[in-house]
Amino acid sequence: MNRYLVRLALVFAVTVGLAALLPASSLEAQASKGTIKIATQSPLSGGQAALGEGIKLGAQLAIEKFRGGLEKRGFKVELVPFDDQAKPDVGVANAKNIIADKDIMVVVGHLNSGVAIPSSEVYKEVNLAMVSPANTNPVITDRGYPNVFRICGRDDVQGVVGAEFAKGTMKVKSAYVIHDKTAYGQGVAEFFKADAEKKGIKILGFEGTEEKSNFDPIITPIKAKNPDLIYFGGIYEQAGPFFKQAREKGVKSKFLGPDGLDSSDLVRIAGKAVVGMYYTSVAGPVSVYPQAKQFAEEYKKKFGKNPEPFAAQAYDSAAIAIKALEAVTKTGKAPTRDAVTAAIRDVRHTGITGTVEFDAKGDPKKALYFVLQVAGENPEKWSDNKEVKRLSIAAPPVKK
Amino acid sequence: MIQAALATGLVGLSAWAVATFPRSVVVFLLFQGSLLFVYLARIPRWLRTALLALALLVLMPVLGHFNGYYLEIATQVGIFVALALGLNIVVGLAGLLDLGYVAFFAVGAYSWAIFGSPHANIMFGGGFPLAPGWFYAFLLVGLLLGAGTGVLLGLPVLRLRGDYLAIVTLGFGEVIRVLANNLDKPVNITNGPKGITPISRPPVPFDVPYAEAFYFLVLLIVVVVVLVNRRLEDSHVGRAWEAIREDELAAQAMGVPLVRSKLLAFGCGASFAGIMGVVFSAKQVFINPESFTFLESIGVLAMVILGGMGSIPGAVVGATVVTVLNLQVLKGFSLWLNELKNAGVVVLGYNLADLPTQLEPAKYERMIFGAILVLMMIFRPQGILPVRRRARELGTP
Amino acid sequence: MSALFEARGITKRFGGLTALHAVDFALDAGIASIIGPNGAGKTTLFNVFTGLYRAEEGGVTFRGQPLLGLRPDQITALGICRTFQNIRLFGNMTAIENVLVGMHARVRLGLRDVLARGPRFHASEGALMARASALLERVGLLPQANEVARNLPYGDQRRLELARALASEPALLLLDEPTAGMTRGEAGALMGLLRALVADLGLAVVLIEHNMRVVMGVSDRVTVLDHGEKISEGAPHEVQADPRVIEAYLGTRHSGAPRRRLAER
Amino acid sequence: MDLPLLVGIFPQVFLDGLILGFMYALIALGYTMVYGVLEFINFAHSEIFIVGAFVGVEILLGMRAAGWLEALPWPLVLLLILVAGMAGAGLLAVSVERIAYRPLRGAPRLIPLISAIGVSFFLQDLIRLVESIWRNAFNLVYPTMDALNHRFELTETIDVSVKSLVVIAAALAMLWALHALVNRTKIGTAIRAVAEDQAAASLMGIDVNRIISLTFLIGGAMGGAAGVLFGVQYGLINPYSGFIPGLKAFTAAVLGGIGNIPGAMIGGVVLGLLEAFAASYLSLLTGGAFGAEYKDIFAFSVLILILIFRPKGLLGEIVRERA
Repeated sequence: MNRYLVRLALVFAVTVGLAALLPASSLEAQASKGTIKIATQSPLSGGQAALGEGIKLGAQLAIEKFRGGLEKRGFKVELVPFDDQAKPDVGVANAKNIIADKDIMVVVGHLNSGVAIPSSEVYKEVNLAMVSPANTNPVITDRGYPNVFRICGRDDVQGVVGAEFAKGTMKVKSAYVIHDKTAYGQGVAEFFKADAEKKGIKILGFEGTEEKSNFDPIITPIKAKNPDLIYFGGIYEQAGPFFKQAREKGVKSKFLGPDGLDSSDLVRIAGKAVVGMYYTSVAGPVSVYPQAKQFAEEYKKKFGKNPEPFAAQAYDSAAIAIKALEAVTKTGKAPTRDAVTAAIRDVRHTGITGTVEFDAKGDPKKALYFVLQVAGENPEKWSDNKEVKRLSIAAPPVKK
Repeated sequence: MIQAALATGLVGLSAWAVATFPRSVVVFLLFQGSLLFVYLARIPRWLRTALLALALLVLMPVLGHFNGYYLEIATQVGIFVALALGLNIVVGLAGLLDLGYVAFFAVGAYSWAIFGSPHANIMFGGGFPLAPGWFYAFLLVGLLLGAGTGVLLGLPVLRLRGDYLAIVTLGFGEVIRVLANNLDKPVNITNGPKGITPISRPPVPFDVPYAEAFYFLVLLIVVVVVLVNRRLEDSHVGRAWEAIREDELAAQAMGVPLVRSKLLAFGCGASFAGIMGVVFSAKQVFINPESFTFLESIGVLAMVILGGMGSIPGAVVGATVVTVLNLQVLKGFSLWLNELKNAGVVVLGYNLADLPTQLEPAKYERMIFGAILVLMMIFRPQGILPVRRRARELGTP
Repeated sequence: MSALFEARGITKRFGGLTALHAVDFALDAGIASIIGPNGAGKTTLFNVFTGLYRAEEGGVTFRGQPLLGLRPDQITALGICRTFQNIRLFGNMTAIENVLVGMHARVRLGLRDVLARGPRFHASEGALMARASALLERVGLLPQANEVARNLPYGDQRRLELARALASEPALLLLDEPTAGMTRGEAGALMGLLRALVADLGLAVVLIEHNMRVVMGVSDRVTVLDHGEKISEGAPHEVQADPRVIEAYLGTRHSGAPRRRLAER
Repeated sequence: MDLPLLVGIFPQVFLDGLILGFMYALIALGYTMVYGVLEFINFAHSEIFIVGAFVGVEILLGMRAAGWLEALPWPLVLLLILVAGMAGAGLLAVSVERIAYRPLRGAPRLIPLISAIGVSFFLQDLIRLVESIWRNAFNLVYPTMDALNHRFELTETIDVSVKSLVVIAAALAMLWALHALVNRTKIGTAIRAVAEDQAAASLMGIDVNRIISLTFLIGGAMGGAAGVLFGVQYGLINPYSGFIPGLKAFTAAVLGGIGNIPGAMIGGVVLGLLEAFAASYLSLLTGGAFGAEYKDIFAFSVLILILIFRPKGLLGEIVRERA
């Protein structure tokens, strides 16, 4: 025991020496005026990694594309990706780590509202801006924190858009609502249900499920009730197999869903089952926004795959962050977090998901919503999906 | 003598190093390592106590001031230490394999979340959230709720052994999580997947910042929990638990009441989780069912076994190692690689900046953690600090 | 006035097998032995006595109090304790801890005492330690008090089990083959110890034994079981002479047919 | 309440439950065989199962790229991927045992469990790493084979697809084969001997290590087959999608009486039916107050009830404590 301890102490002493010689900071501070870092927080491992990685890659693409201006002013611009594992406690620990790194000026994240809410409490301590590409939970902005922004729409609005379209354009009389038991999916589905009922659509069933593979037992009652429309509040990974299995079992209802379905993987998974179905989205269709098409192509070229649902929003989030940073560093001075947060509030940015301006709460001012139709079975041709309808709805005021 | 000097020196040196290089993960690890050294070194008891108290009560908050992240780590370590100690009673001492331990944590967390936020108004009309001062009362409520739930779970499973017990507790854990995820209708109790926010934070004396306040609160609870654990372990209660673990039937034949002892184990173990749940919910301000998955239970179990089953210092070290590994070492490592990548460092003629995104180190933290678990089990199956059977002072016959 | 310990008409069945059939047994003081071939139902009888099995028929009383339906720990608390045929020590605990567990039924402390660690706790714990040490000394294991039970040699384990059983302050001690696997010398020493205990503590003891030398040497009375039935009872020399006993042991009745093995390990 | 609807869908729900149940049964075999021999929960079995599914999908995708998928008759293709999936998963199971479990034999029971959890984490992200490099995607879709999707409509609400029949047939065939192997062959006798008493078996000249490897091979292969069938039936797989079915299958194994091969099968079917009925009917019966999301609660509650009355599972021996 004794010798073991002495050895342990020796190892310590040596590492202290080494660590003192090689602190992490030795790698930094090579650029003339310092480094500006943009962090992403999203799940990079575990079951939700695909979406989380989309956020990271979207931000990465934007940073690499737009950092030129800042670099000309002598700043080094870097991306620091964090893996929040979709777990609130990990997200908060990361957040503390982020605020301790004084070079980080903006956070792009999170995927899960459950992680974003407690983490943003931490960012608030130092007024560090968080631009969220994916958190649709109303609570995120309803708290009125000055440092929290999102560029995606809210659950309540998207559900309403879906119901509007189902009634006005699809003219359905009955609907069956399925959701994935996440804050996002259930939120959208509840708002869809409430608004659809208001508009006179009969809701034949409202069902949540965490199931990812086997939807047989859920489909059977749907088939028996034969609704005009099935609304799926959730993400394509779950909706794809569901739609596919439903069609295979002979369900003939039309399909509709929110922007979680906006991925070429939806057709890759479900094939012809989803051809002709509708989905609502905040991301502009490629036909309207040429930048969007360019983004999809660049993303594909760089990362070898089609963008995931929230990648475009992450791209815009990072682009907004850089725009704000450029505004702050005009004089050539190093940016501060307070200045960046204030600057984001004033940014007006036309990106691939439309023109974004923030209101006092941090919601996008007048979000544009699109309804799109899946054009064909080929995942490569996802960008051919056509806009069917366009709605412009502002975020509602805080409910008291 | 040498060791005493060494221990003092190490604590001082590493603390100085952390203050000098507040962003270096390696240095902070050294600080943690020095505490372990102090614990293990053969130094007078007063010196050990003094050094540990100095480090935890003074140095840690001061260092936390340099880098709030460290304080967060320390707080989370504390929370998991309490959980691991609770599970250690059930699994390590009484030998009852519980795979749904996080359920008790959830029960405690939701108790304060519901009443410490405006959410309870949905059920009771108005008057909520309770005044923040109630938080301290809810520590007791969480403790009792945890204990009660533990006993409740214990009752039906008394006859079950080994893996049958494991699967039922696993099921119980899932039931609690699924309930939390679904009890937003017909009556909205938990607000389902959307979670509950904002949860009130307790009032803090002397305007101590919240991060420090929570650190001290968690530290206080951990100290109490360790004390309770040690007293239970070193009494007829603890001996009865161990006897049940060794041979249930013989224990009963020697006069150990199985039902009472097992329920006591479940209750005690669960109460620690309940109390920490309350702290957790206040600290996070927001909770939803995602914090209480089966994987969390597995994580706590891994801490207990990694540290050394049935050993109190083992559970403490196990919880620290796993938490620090997950939140710090693996993260720090991937951040470091990321820095190398951004700096375009060339290794063996290969520019790291060209590293394809598929090989992003941040994605493989869990994989490395898995490998570490396997290696630890192979090369040190008894755990980091296994139980040392204490030689007892014999009474005079 | 009834006997210290009395069992009447004990019948125990496992599925279709009748392991015990209407067995009567009584003991007031001294040492009684139960013998019989493998599978005769001796251990099953012990299990019924100590509450591990519930008999279908019959009743057991101890100091006039009915035992059937009580849990094993309650029976131990009343003053009956046992050892096991295949030693069942708490292997990862030390010898003295094993003995301390044996005293569980005699501890009069609540959870509050344990957590508060007041003088009550220290007094109780001190007394327990003193008694445990005394018991270990009695069986000659004091030097090994802090050894882990699993590491003790076989004979020591048997003696430790005896000490553990004595720790619960029983009035009646049930020993299941205490000398199994011991040399003749060790067995003799153990029986000497047993007789001393009976004399000092006024213990009543029931032995299950195969070693006839031990049985005949130490017992005041012997009961013989075969196929779950009591076939003979009496003083050692009477039983030895009983033709039914001889028949059962030599197995003429079944001419070498294999015996049923039942609940016997 | 809509009684004709409730009655009308009954056969369909029963069939759905049966298919799911057989899937669970096949996976449960891997748990139960390993448990029977080593008394330890092979937590990594869910990843072994999903590796079978990945092997299957890789071969299918490869064949499709080469244009063979349409050229070959579907039963041959199916057989091919089944065998490949079984081989892949079986070999993985054997290597996992060799590396992560064998050094721990004789250690306290929870030690290999934690090791298995480590393996489980490791394998999940390893699969992801490999597939990310190889295909740049780790959500893989089983190519559809039209012949398999053909449905027979029995009534308006009830129908059976060819692939459902294939799943049931394959599961039954494999369960029968395993039963025969364990009970009627010399290898089976050896496996049972090792399960009973390792030391005695080795004294009888049985190479215990080889038999244990073999057990893992068979259990893994069954899991691999289940993986392939899972992919064919439900379409989408990713490295993490084995986890939940694995957990359920483990539940099924315990429900039936762990260590007991027919028990695993019955436990699987019971669990499958329970889940299917809960998911289909809960919402209909409670008017939407409780829905399909309660199916796991329902399944676990029944499990707890069954275990209270039969603490060793449906087919486990009734506990009789022996002193």
